Amino acid sequence: MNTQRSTLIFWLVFLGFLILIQALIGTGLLSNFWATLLKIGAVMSIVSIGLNLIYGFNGQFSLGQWGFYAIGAYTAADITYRWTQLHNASGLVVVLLVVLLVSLAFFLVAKIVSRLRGLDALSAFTLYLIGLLIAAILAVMVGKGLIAPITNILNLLPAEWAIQIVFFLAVILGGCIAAEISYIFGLPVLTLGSDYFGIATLGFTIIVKVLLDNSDTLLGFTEMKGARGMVGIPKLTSWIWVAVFLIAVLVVTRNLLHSSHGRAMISVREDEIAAKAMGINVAQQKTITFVLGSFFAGLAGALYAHVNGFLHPNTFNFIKSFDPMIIVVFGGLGSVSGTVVAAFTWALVLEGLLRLVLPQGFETWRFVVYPLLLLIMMLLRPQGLFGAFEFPYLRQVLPRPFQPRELHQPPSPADEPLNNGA
Amino acid sequence: MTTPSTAPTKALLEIKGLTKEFGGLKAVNNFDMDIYPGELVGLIGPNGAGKTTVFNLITGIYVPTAGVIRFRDTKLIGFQPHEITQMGIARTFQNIRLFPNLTVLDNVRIAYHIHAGYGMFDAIVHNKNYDRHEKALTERAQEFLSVFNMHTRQGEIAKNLPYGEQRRLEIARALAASPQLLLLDEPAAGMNPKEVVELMDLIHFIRERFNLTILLIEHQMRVVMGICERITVMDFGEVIARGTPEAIQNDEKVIEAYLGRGAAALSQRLREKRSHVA
Amino acid sequence: MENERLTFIDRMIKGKWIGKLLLTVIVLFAVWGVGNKAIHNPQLFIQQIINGLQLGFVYALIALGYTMVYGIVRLINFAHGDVFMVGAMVSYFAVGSFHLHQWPAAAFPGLPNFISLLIGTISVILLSMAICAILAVTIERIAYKPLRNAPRISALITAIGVSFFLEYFGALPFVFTPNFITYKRPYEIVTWYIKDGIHRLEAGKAPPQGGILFSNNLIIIILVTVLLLLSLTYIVQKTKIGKAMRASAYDKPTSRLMGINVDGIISITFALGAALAGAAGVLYATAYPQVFFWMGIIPGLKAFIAAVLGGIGSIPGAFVGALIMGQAEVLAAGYISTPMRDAIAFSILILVLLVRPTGIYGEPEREKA
Amino acid sequence: MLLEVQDLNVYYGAIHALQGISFSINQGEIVTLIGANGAGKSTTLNTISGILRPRSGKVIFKDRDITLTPAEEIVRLGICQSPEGRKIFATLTVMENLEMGAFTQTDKNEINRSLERVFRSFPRLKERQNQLGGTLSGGEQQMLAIGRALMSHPQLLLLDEPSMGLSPILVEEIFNIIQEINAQGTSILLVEQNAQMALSVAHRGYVLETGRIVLSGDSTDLMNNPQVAKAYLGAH
Repeated sequence: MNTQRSTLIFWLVFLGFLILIQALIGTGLLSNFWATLLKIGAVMSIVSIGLNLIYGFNGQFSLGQWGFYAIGAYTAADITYRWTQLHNASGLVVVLLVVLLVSLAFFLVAKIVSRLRGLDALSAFTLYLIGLLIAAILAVMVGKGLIAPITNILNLLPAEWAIQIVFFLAVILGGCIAAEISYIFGLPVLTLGSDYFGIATLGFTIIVKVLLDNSDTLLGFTEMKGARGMVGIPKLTSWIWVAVFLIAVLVVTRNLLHSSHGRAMISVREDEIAAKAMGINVAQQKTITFVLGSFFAGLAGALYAHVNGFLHPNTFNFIKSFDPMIIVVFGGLGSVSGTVVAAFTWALVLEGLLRLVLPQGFETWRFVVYPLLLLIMMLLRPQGLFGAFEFPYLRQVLPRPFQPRELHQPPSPADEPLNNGA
Repeated sequence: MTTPSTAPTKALLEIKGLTKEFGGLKAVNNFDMDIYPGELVGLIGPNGAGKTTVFNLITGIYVPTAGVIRFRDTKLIGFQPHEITQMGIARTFQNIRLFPNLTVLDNVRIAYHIHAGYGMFDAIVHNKNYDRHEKALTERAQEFLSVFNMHTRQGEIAKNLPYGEQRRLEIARALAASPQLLLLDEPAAGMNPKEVVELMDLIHFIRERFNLTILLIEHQMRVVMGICERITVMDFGEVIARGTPEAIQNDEKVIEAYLGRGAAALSQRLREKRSHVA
Repeated sequence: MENERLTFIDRMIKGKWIGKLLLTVIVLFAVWGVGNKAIHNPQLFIQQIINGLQLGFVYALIALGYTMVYGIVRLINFAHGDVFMVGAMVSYFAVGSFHLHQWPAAAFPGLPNFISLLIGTISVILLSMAICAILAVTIERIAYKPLRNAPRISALITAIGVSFFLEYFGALPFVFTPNFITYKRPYEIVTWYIKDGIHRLEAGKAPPQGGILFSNNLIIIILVTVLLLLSLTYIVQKTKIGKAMRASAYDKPTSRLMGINVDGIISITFALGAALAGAAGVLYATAYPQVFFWMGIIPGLKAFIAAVLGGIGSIPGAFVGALIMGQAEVLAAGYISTPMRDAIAFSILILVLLVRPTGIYGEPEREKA
Repeated sequence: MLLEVQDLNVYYGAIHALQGISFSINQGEIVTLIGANGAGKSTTLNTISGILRPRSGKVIFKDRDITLTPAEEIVRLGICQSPEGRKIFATLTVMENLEMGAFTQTDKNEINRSLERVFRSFPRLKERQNQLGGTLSGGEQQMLAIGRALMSHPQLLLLDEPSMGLSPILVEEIFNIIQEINAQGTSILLVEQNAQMALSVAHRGYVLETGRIVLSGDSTDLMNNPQVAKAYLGAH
């Protein structure tokens, strides 16, 4: 079948692309400006694929993606900041423990909740919240004792290695924290109807932004410096790293969508009531998708934090939270290929070309031109650039047609039209 | 043919005192019904009598205000719709509810999801376990489609199918969830007499082949009277009569509330009246 | 109704009391936090309520536009907040550059000062309303109407685009400039204080300790809002156009079959909503005298939350939601935490949605076909 | 001739829904279109009403080409449709629903006269005039739908599936009323699944199959046509 070949071609194209860009960066042919934009494009691809899963494939209109992106960014930045600036693994250890213990707590609460029939979402939420709080406090307490030994172990490694390991773990943990928060937030909120869900998630993004504005005072993370912006984050996000994460996200998404779980996810978008009638646990499907999408957002945020080495709460303003939504719609709802292309186009055109094309003194026109482009795009192609089109590897291949081994006796519709009677 | 209503077997589905209120309005009031294994039971009544609400209560879409529904000795109340489907009750909808943008094959494969046999992790890494089960699942779905003579249309998008085939696919999809009890909500709606005859054949066919018990809501008397063994008539959320088709056709209460004088006699009368006018 | 397999713990859980307990704790905590301080300083508390009222009434005017447009085309019109900004800007130019508010005094010199100012101010408000209405109809025709049969999200994205456009176009140096502009009111502010009766506060004097302040602004805002709200309710409930609006909101193809020009009705809805936002722009600018190109975003967002809180699509809902929002914001800022007030506003929204998933005046569970 | 439809072609995207349909309605007639689901009956009505635009062909009403006339203008000219599935404005009262039917009418007295006429035909609507449309029963909704269409005082009334979802006894009542309306001088184009009922009240009929007219004629002839009897009347 063609699947094998398209898989091969996909990987070859990807590797070629990866090496080509890396070579261009390495030789200095690609300026730092454009290299950064490519990284941003890849980061936006990851966030937007996450959102496409939630909105395009699962049908849940979420504006919360940017909040989870912010959570991932600040979590990972804090971990690497503490490692490079404070020279200890406190961030890593505590976050790791929080992730593990909270997962355990969620697992235990889920066990209890599954036994209690007729529990409403809000009560379940409360139980999870209690579990989360206990686990988090426990994690911080236990974590204190583990900071020194783990720091020592990591220091045994060569410094470049250690920092890359910390970075990798920080990115994954950024994703995990975002996923865990999305799980507990999604629990009550996912029961809301479509537009109300969108508004509640928009609220989430705003709440996160406000908390980040006050991260040094209210939350007590002085290194995040609240509304002044966090500086001193190591610039660890290389082109190779983003490309590897992007491809991992792509493959996971593709494999998931081509499975029974993916179909169940899509059936929820198509018709919730029919999906329930087919025995699909709609609430569970929504939660899984929401958590996975938010995990991707967290990953992307973590990568973004280490692109410029600087984070500011204004980056996570709710106005910007429409960006992934615009990318997803622009690329085509339910098209992973479209999302990736749209994300890179968005980064390169909006941040790159428009800056260069507009003459001196007209930089402020960038955001006058952008909405006009958006408007024209929507008027010309409301279904998005790609519609539901996918590149070969990402496309689902129809199985070989069925060859009846024996003849059944189905009630065959006798098609004899009335035409002859005219 | 068996006469299950007199057989001493235990009821497959047992409904007692079922009541559902919407903002003080009783859509279903003190509804009782027993369905025995292998039966084909009809539920009829004027629009808004609460028939579809009964379906929604059985399948867990609504939670009843009062009453008990027992399926194979399990109380269904408090269970989620998907859990009820997994217990063995499947349904179709009055206005066809396919997954419109998915292929015919995927529509059926989604019904097999509960028996997929592999987890999220297997799906994400596409391991051996995934390969094996996904292949088996697909083959089963394809074979199943062939039973309904639809295997040649596996790649077509469901919403592009002609109306009759959409109905057939919806019934096929419901059966793919391997139910013991099938609830059909106005399957003949919008069909012409020829299609209705085909549908009746199809219902007979699936009933034999899948060893089903069927509860049917229908407006077309020909279908109900033609294939049902027992009929329950509802009006204003309450049962006004139950019995064999013959008994129902002659029940004074039913004639008054629902059937009227009979279509043939009426049409004759209207014709006379028209010639009078003209 | 009870499940047979219920254990003792299950039965405890069945009451859904855990979730309610959480809500109760949160509400009690808030009431305690506010109430404690309110008892210690009741004057301040009443002052806050008055301030919240002023804010809430302005929000109500904006929220009505969101709710009406959503009701008829199911579109969250993100550009609505920027229409509000344009309304404020128009009145700024009308008052600052063209002295529109002085025309009655110039035309009829004999008129008493109060009357001529009243007519002048009303003219300014009417001008803003008219220009906003025209702007909104233009936007609707260009950006939303062509997408009426496209997926809903397309129109939403366009709305975001329009919002960006209005903001950044406004920020251009020859339009509204990217700066904060001090707003000149068409009338002088007169402040009264309540302490042993109502007294007028002399200009330049500090209010006495423990006095509760209110200004003619508050009265104007409440009067104008109530007047506009009543007219709107009359239009929607009693006139043929209003009934056609409700019919179109419910079912557009059938409305067309009845001979209703649905496109026209939609335009009228946009115009009405925008006119209210225009009036709100003037009132907001007189209350908080500073205008700038971003000013529509936050009030727009708050009004939008208010509309959702009240049950989007419902006119009384928008009004009630806005009053709640105004109070919540002022009380949160005054008693809980100023920087967190946006977060608190949204937390309230989310909590309300969890209890009433379609807002306060939203439709409860209806029978599905 | 009151209405003439000439060689109408309508597409939904790539789907050719009406493939060259021609038929006519004379003053005072009841004409019925029968056919299976998806044959194009509602599409025909919606094209006449101006909701759908044909790719080619003409609709001529009282010697005037109304093919491209907007829907609201067509109502003003004297064609009104009572749509499939009744489509009552559930959030408006019965009275307001009727007022919407008279949206194109400007003469207050004329509206009041129409209202009286509707209440005479459907006394039950008068009893419920202040109730919300959505709280009516199925039969009452159908009456309201027809009454609402009559409020515009049409010369041609288009009825889409008036018997849908009604109990046999109500179907009888509705068809009686349809005949009465016709007797008062309104021409009717009736689309029905229930071919037997439709042919029994109609003067003439057309049989639609997958977007084409395959048979036409006097309703008695159609009823006696063995093919029609087999496919649509359920004779064995």
